[in-house]
Amino acid sequence: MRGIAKSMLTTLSVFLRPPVTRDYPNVHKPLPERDRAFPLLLWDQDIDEPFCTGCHACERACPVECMTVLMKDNPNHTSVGGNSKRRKIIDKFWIDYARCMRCNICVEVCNFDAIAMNNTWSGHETSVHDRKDLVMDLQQLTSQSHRGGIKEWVPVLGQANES
Amino acid sequence: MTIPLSSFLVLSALLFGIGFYGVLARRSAILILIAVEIMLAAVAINFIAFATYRDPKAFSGLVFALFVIAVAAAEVGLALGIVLRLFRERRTANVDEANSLKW
Amino acid sequence: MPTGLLGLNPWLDGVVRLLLIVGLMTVVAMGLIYIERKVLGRFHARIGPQRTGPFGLLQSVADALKLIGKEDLRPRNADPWTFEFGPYMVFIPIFLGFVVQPFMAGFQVRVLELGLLYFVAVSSVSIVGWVMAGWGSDNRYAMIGGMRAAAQAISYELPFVLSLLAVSMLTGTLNINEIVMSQAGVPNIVWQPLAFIIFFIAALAELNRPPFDIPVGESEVVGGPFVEYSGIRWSMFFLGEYASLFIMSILISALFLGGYEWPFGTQLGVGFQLLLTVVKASVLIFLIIWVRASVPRLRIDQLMGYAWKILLPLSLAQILINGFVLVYDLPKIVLTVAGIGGVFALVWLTERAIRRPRSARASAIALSEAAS
Amino acid sequence: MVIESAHEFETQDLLLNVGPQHPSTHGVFRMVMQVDGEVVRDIIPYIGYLHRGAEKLCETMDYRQGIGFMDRTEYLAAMNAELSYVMAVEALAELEVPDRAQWIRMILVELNRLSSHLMFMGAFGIDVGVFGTPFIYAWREREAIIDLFEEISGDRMMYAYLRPGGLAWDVPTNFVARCRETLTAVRQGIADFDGLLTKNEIFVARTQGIGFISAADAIDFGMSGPSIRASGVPLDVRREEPYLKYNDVKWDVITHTDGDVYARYLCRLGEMRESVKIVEQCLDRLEPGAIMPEKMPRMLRTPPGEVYIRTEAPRGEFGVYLVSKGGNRPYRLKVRSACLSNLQALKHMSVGQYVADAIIVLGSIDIVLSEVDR
Amino acid sequence: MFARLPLPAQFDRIIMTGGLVGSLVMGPILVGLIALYMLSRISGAEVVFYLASVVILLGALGAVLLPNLVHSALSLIATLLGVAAIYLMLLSEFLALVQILVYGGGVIMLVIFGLMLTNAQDDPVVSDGSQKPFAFGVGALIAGLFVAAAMMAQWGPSTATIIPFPAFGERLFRDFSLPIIIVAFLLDIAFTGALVNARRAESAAAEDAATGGTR
Amino acid sequence: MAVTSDPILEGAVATTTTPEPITQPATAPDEPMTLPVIPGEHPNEAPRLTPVEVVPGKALYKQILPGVMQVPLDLVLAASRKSSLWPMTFGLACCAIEMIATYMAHYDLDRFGIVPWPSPRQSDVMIVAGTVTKKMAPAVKLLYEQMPNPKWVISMGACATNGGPYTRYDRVLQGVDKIIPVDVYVPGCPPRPEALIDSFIALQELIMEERGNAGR
Amino acid sequence: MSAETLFSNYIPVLLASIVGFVLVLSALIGSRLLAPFSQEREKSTTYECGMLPIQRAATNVGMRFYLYAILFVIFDVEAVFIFPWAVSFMNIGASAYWLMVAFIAILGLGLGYAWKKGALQWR
Amino acid sequence: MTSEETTESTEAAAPTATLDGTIWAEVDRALSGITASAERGVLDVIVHVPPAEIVRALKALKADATLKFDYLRSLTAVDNEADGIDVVYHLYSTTARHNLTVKATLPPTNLFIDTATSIWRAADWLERETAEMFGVRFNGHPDPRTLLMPEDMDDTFPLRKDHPLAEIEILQGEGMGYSEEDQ
Ligand code: SF4
Ligand code: SF4
Ligand code: SF4
Repeated sequence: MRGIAKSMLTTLSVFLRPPVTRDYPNVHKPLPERDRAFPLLLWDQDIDEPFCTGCHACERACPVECMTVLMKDNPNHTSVGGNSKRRKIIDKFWIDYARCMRCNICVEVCNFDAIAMNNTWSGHETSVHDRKDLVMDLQQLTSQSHRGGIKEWVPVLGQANES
Repeated sequence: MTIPLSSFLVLSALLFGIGFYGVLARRSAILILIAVEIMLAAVAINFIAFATYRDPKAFSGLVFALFVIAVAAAEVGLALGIVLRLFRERRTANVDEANSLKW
Repeated sequence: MPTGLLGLNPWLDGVVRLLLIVGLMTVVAMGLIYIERKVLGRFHARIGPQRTGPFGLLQSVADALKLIGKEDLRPRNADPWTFEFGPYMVFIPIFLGFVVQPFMAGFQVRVLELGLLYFVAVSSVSIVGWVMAGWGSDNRYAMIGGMRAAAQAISYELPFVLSLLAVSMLTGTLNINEIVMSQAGVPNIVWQPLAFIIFFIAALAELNRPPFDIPVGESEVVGGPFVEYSGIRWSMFFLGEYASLFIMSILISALFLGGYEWPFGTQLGVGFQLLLTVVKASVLIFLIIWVRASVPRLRIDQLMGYAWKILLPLSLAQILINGFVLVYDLPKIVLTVAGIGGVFALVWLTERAIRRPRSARASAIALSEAAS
Repeated sequence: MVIESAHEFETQDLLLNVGPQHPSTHGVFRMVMQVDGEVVRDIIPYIGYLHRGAEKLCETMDYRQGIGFMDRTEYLAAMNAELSYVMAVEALAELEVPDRAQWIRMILVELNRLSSHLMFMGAFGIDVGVFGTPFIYAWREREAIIDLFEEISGDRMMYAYLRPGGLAWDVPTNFVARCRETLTAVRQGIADFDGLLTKNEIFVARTQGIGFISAADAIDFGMSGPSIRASGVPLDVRREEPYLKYNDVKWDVITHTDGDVYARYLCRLGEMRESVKIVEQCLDRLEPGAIMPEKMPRMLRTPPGEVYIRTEAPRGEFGVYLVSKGGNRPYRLKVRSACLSNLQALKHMSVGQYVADAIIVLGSIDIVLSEVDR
Repeated sequence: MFARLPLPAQFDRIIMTGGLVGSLVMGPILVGLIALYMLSRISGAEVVFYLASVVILLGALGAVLLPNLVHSALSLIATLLGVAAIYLMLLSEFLALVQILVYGGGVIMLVIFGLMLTNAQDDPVVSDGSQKPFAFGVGALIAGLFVAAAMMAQWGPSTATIIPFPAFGERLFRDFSLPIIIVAFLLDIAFTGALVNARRAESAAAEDAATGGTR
Repeated sequence: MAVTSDPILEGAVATTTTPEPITQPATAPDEPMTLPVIPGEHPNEAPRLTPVEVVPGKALYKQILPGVMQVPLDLVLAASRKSSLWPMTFGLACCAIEMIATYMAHYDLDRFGIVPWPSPRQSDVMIVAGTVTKKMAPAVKLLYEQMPNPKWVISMGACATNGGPYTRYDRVLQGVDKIIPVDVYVPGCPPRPEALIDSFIALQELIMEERGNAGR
Repeated sequence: MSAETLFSNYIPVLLASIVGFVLVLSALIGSRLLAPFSQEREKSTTYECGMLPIQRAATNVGMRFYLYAILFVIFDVEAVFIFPWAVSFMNIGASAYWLMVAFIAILGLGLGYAWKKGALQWR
Repeated sequence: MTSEETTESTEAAAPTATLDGTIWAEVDRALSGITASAERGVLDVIVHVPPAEIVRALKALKADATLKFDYLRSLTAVDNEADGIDVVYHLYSTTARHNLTVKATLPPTNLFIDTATSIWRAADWLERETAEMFGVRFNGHPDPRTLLMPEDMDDTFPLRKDHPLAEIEILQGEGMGYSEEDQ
C-alpha cells in the first residue's frame, strides 16, 4: 500500500502542476523554420514568374510519384521580348498532397531552388472533404510564395547531400 | 389488514402447483432446482402468512421462513455442485439420463 | 396514514420526492461525468472539456443528446430479451438505492427502519443486469466481462456488508438517519478506521472503479458487458455507473464521515447540512478519481483473493471486536486502537499478499512448461 | 435412453479473439487465445495486417529515397532504423563518416531510444490498466524530444535526416542547449514513471513472475534488446560490436536475471537512464566539424556486394541486410526485425497465464507492427 | 399524420415489444386494479397484492415453461422479487429484504453460473415431451386441493402484529441459539459438499483437457 | 487444422486452434515449384474489398414531424453531435502514433469533447490512421459497418487516403475510400496532431452544414 | 410501527421501480424518435475486434466463478443472521455475543477448509 | 568505419580477399564432410553450403564447441532470378561473439530446402515469411501457414523480382486535373 501511496503522490504532484496543453486552434505553436509541411513552388518576385523551369528533376526523384510537371516555352523569355532569363518555364504542375510523404527530396534535387517545403501553418491545416482537392495545381502551389507568405529555409550545409 | 389470509394461501397454492409441474415436467436438473425454489417460496409464503395471521406472537413462522431461506440457499449450492459433477462426468444435465446410480 | 411532504398523501408525496430525485440524479450524473473528465484532465496535465459551452460545461449535455440521437443497435445473434432488458435491470436497482439516501435532515425519500439492509439488498440485484447484458450480447468480451462483474460483485459484497454492519453495531440500528445523527459528536471513522477502509475498497469494487475495473477493462475485454450496446441503451449503463458513484459516496459519508452532521451543532440550518453532505461526498469522489488516475488494474485471481483472504477475515474480526468491546462495555477508544491496528494489519497483509514471492516464478515456469 | 441433446453439452474452451482492432494489441496484431476459465491454454498469433512491402519498394528506390521508407518501417525509432540503413550503404560504398556526424547520430539515436522507451512505458501502463496516466506522462516527455527532432530535421516522426555518409544538414546552433533542456524534461519523466509504477504494489503484483522466459529459450527464439537482456543475456550490439562512438563513452548494459515482465520493464527504465547518460557525454564531446565526407558523389552508387548491418534499436537488434549488384539502388533489402523474433516467443511466454497476463506479456515485448510485418 | 407512422419497420425492436408487453399485459391489470381502487372496491394494499401475485405467477410460469434456461432463471427473479413484496404485505420487512438479498443477489447468480458452466442454456425441451400432461395433471391437482382447502377453511380474524426488528433479533438469538448453530453447521456441510463435488467436476474437466478432450 | 479459410468470407476460422503439424514428405514432391505469378488484381480480392453502401435509415421524427418543426431538432442534434464526436481507438500504422499524440496532454482532444472508445458500437467517428492493407481491409470495413449511424470517417494520412508511399505495393489498398465512404481527408505522412485537430474542426463544420440531414 | 407506516415507507420503492422503468423506457422512446434507424446485415454482426465471430459466445465459463458463488451464498446467509444480531445483541448480552462468535467460527472453519483445499486459488 | 573494426578487418570488401584472420578455419573444421566454400563479405565471412546439406551444416555450426552459433539473427532469401534463390542465414554466437553468414543457393527448378526450426526455434516465422515471399518450401516445417499474406492470397511471391508492382491510381496530370483544365 505504501507503493500505491507513492503513485498517488506522484499523480498528485502532476495534478498541482499547470497543464501543458497548447490551446491549438487559438494558439499556434511557433513552427521551427525547418518544418516540412508540403512542398510549394517559389515565386520569383523580381520577374514575376515561378522559379521553376519544369525540368522534371523533382518529378523523377519523388519516391512516391506524386508530382506531375509539364514544361512550356517561356512567353516571357528575353528572346521573345520578356525580361526572364528562363528559356523554358513551368506550364502545369501538380503535386498530390494526399500522397506526398514530405521527404524533402524534391527540394534537394531542384537545381533552380524553385521548390521549398512550406514551413508555415497553412501547410498543415489542409483537411478537405474530397481527396481530389488535395491535388494542388500550379496556381495553388505558387500563390503563397507569390503573396510573400513563405520564408524558405535553406540548409546551412544543404549542398552536402546530393547523394 | 384488508387482505384475507385465504388470498395468500391461494397464491401460495398456485405457486406450489407451478413449481410441482416444473419439477415433474422438465428434465434439466437445473430447471428442476429452479422449480424447487419456486415451491420453497410458496412454502415460505405459507409460513409467514400463518405466522402473521394466526400466531399472536407472530414469531415462529418468521423464524421458520428465515431458516427456509437459509437452507434453500445451501440446498441450491449443494445441488448445483452435484449437477455440475453429473454434467462433467456424464456430459449431461438431463436427469433422465442420470437415473442410473452406478457412476 | 402519516402525511409526508406538503401534507400530501404518501403516494403523491412519494411521486414528488422521486421526481425531485430523478432531476437530481440526472444533473448529478452529468455533472459527475464532467467533473471526472476535468479532474482527470488535471491529473493528466491537460485541460479536459473546454469548448462546449462555457468551460465545457455543456459537454455532458451534448454527449447525452448525441447518445439519444444515436442509432440503437442489437446484434443479430444477441438474445433479444436479456439484451434489451439488461439496462433496466442495471438501472432500476441503482435508482431504488436513492430512496434511503440521506441528503439532509428531513429530506430523503423515506427513512427506512432497515435502510442499510434495504440498500444492500436492492443494489445486489443490479448485478443480474450486468450478467444479462454480458450473456445476452452473444459477445465473448461481454460474456467474460459479465462473469467477471458478477464474481467481483459477489465477492466484495461480503466485506461491504460486514463493515457496514460493524458501523450499525455501534449505533444498534440499521436506520441510516439514526446512524448519521449518532455521529453528531464524533464521526464513525474515528472509531472504525478499519471498517472505513474496507468499506471504501469494497465500494470501489462494487462500483467497478479502478483498480477493480476488470469487468470493463478496456485493455482486456474492450468495455466488458457493454461492448455491444450503443446509443441510449449504453448511456443508461453509463448514467447508472455515475449515479451509483454518487450514491456510494453519499453513503460512505453518511456512515463514516457523519453525513450532514458535524461536531459543532446544527444551528446553521438545512442548507448548511446539504453543503456538508456535498462537501463530504465531493472529497470522496475526488479520492475515487484520484485512485483511478494512479493505480493499475488487478488481475482476477488477485482481486478475488484479496476479497476472500484479506478483506473478509478482517471485517469478520472487526465485527467480533466491536461486539466484544460493546458487550463488555470497554471504553470506545479501544475500538480506535484496534481499528488502527487493523489498518496496519491490512496494509501489511496487502503488501505481503500482493508482492508475489520470487518463488512464484518457478511455478510460472513449471506451468508454462506443462502447458506448452 | 437416447441422448438427443448430447451435442449441446460439449465443453469447449473459449476462443478469445484479440485484435486486429483491440486497444491493447498496439496496432494491428491479432491473436486468438484459447481460454479455459481465465487461463490461457494456447495462443495463435496472426501478423501481417501491416505488411506493406517496404523491402520490395526499397528495391525500386535509390539509396536516398529508401531512407523515408526506413523511417516508416520502424516509426517509433525512426532514427535507429535510418542509422542501420545508412550504415549498410556506407559499408558497401566505403564511406567514411566524419566525427561530428557520428556524435550527432549517436545523440539522436539515443534520444530516439528514449522516446521509444517512453512510448513503451505509456503503452505498457495502459496494458497494466492505469487509466491513461502513464501514456500522458510518456507523451509529455516524448513531445519534448519530438519538438527537438522537429527543430533539427523538420518533421516530427519521419525525420529523413541521416544520409549515407553523414547528415542531411547540420543541427541548429542552439542544439546543445535544447538537448540539455530536453534531457531535464526526460529525467523528470523517468522520475514520474519511477514514482508511478516501479514500487506500486499492484503493478508489481501484476508483472512479477509473469511471462517468464529463460536465457536459453530467449537465445533460441532469437530475441534481442531489452527482452533478452531481462533474461540475463547481456546481448547488446552497442557493446558486442560497437558502432558509432559507443566505445568512447561510459555506459552500462542493463541486465536483469528474472526474465519476467517486471524485469523487462526495469530493463527499459534502466536503459533510459543509461541513454540520458550517453547523450550527456556526447553533448560534452560534440565539436564543430564537417557532417559529410569531403567528396560525395552526386548520385551514390555501390559496388556489388552484400552486408548485414546490425544496430541496437530500442526494441532490439535492427538488422539491415543489403545486397547490391552495383548501381544506385539495393538489389535486395531485408530488414531483420527485432520485434518479429521477440513476438515469436509470445506463445511460449504466455501460455498457462491469465488472459490479462497474456496481454501485458504482449505489452512487455513492445512490438511495432510495421517493423514486424514490414 | 398517423398514416406516415412506419410502425412495423420502426417498432420491431423487442424493447418496443417489451414496452408493449408491459403495457398490454401489465397495463390492463394495472388499469383495472386502479379503477377498482378508485371505485373503492379494493384497498391500496390489495392493488399491490394483486400486482405482486400477477408478477409472481407469470414469473413462475415463465420459469418452468420457457425453453431457454437462462430465461427461466431470469424469470425466476421476477417471482422471487414478487414474493419479497408478498412478505412485505405480510408485515415482515426483514424477510422481504433478506429474500431479495439472498435470492436476487446470491442464489440467482449461483444458478446462472451453474447454467453457464454446464452449457445447458438451451434446455433439451425436445426431451421433455412425454411427462408434460401427467405433470400438468399432478400440479393442477395439488394446486386445486390446496386452493380448495384454503378457500373452504374458516380462518378467524387476523391477529397480525409487527415485531420491531430489534425485538425479532433479540428473540431469535435468545430462543433459537441451537438452531442457529445447527444452521451454521448445515451451511458448512452443504458448502463443503458442494465444494467437493465441484472440485471433482473440475478435476474431470482438467482430465478432459489433459487427455485432449478439448484440445 | 491449419487455418486456410478466410475468416471474413467463411465466417468461421480455426475450429481447432492448435495447428496440426503438416508433415511434409522429406523428399520433395515433384510438382513444379515455380508457381505462376498472377499479374494485376488478385482474383480473390473482389468480394472482400467491395465498397460499403451506407443505407441511411431516417429517424422517426424526420418522417412524422412537419418540416418546420424539424429545424430546431436538427440544429440541436447536429450541435450536440459535433461537440461529442467519439472516435474508435483504432490505429493501423505510423499515423496512429500521431493520432495518439493528439489525444495526449499537449493537444488534448478532450477539449473538443472527443474521447476514444474501444468498441465501434459507441463511436461516431472512425479515424483510419495508417496503411490499410488488403489483409486488414475487411476488418476495417466490418468495423465501419458495425458502427451505429450517424457515423463519419476521417482518413488520416497519405496511406489511408490513397496508399501513400506504399501505393505501389500490391498488397496495399489504394485508399480507404475504396471500401468505405470518407468524410474528411487529412494529408500528410503523418499529419501533425494539429492537422488532425483541424480535420475534426472541418468535420464539425461538415456536420453543421449537413444538419438538415441530422436524422439520417 | 404500524402496518400503515410500513406500507407508506415502501410505497416509494414501488413507485421508484415504476419511475425507473418509465425513465429508461422514455429515454428509449426518445431515442427511437431522434435516432436514425437502419437495418444492415453486417452492422448487426457481433463485434469482435474486426473479425467475424469465431464461435457462439455462450460457452462455459470457468469453474472458479461457481466456487466463489457458492462461498458467497453461504456467507450471504451468514450476513443475514448477523443483521438482526447487530441491532439486538446489546439487549441480550454476552451470551448472544458468544453465540455469534461460535457461528462465525464455524463458518470461518468452512472458509479455512476451502482456503486450505485451494478453492480460493485460481489455478 | 569504426563500427566494423571489432569483428573483421575493416577495409577491402573484395570477395576474393584472403580469409586469413577470420573464423573460416574453425568453420571449415566444423563443416568437415560438407563441401563448403567461403568468401569474405564486408563484415562477415560468407559460407556457401549446398542446400541438401544445410541442416547438417547448421547443426554442426551450432554444436561445435568453439563456434557455438546459438543465435539465429536472420533468415531470408535473395532472388537472383535465373541463378536461383539464395537462402541466407545470419548466425551469431552469444558466447564466442562472432558472426557468420551461411548461404545455400537453390536452383530455380527445385525450391526445396530443409527446415532449420529444429535447430533454432527462431527460424519458425522467418521461414514462413521466406516461404510465402519467395516460394521457397521448407521441408518439415511444423506450421507451414502463411504469415504475412492474407490467407487466400498465398500463391504469389511478392519479393520475387518478377512480381510486378501495382498501378498507381493517378489523379493529377493526365488524370483528373489535366483533363478538366484543358477542356
Ligand atoms: S521544381 Fe525544380 S526540379 Fe522540379 S521541375 Fe521545377 S525546376 Fe525542375
Ligand atoms: S516531398 Fe517527397 S514525396 Fe513530397 S513531393 Fe517532394 S519528393 Fe515527392
Ligand atoms: S501516411 Fe505515412 S505516416 Fe501515415 S501510415 Fe502511411 S506511411 Fe505511415
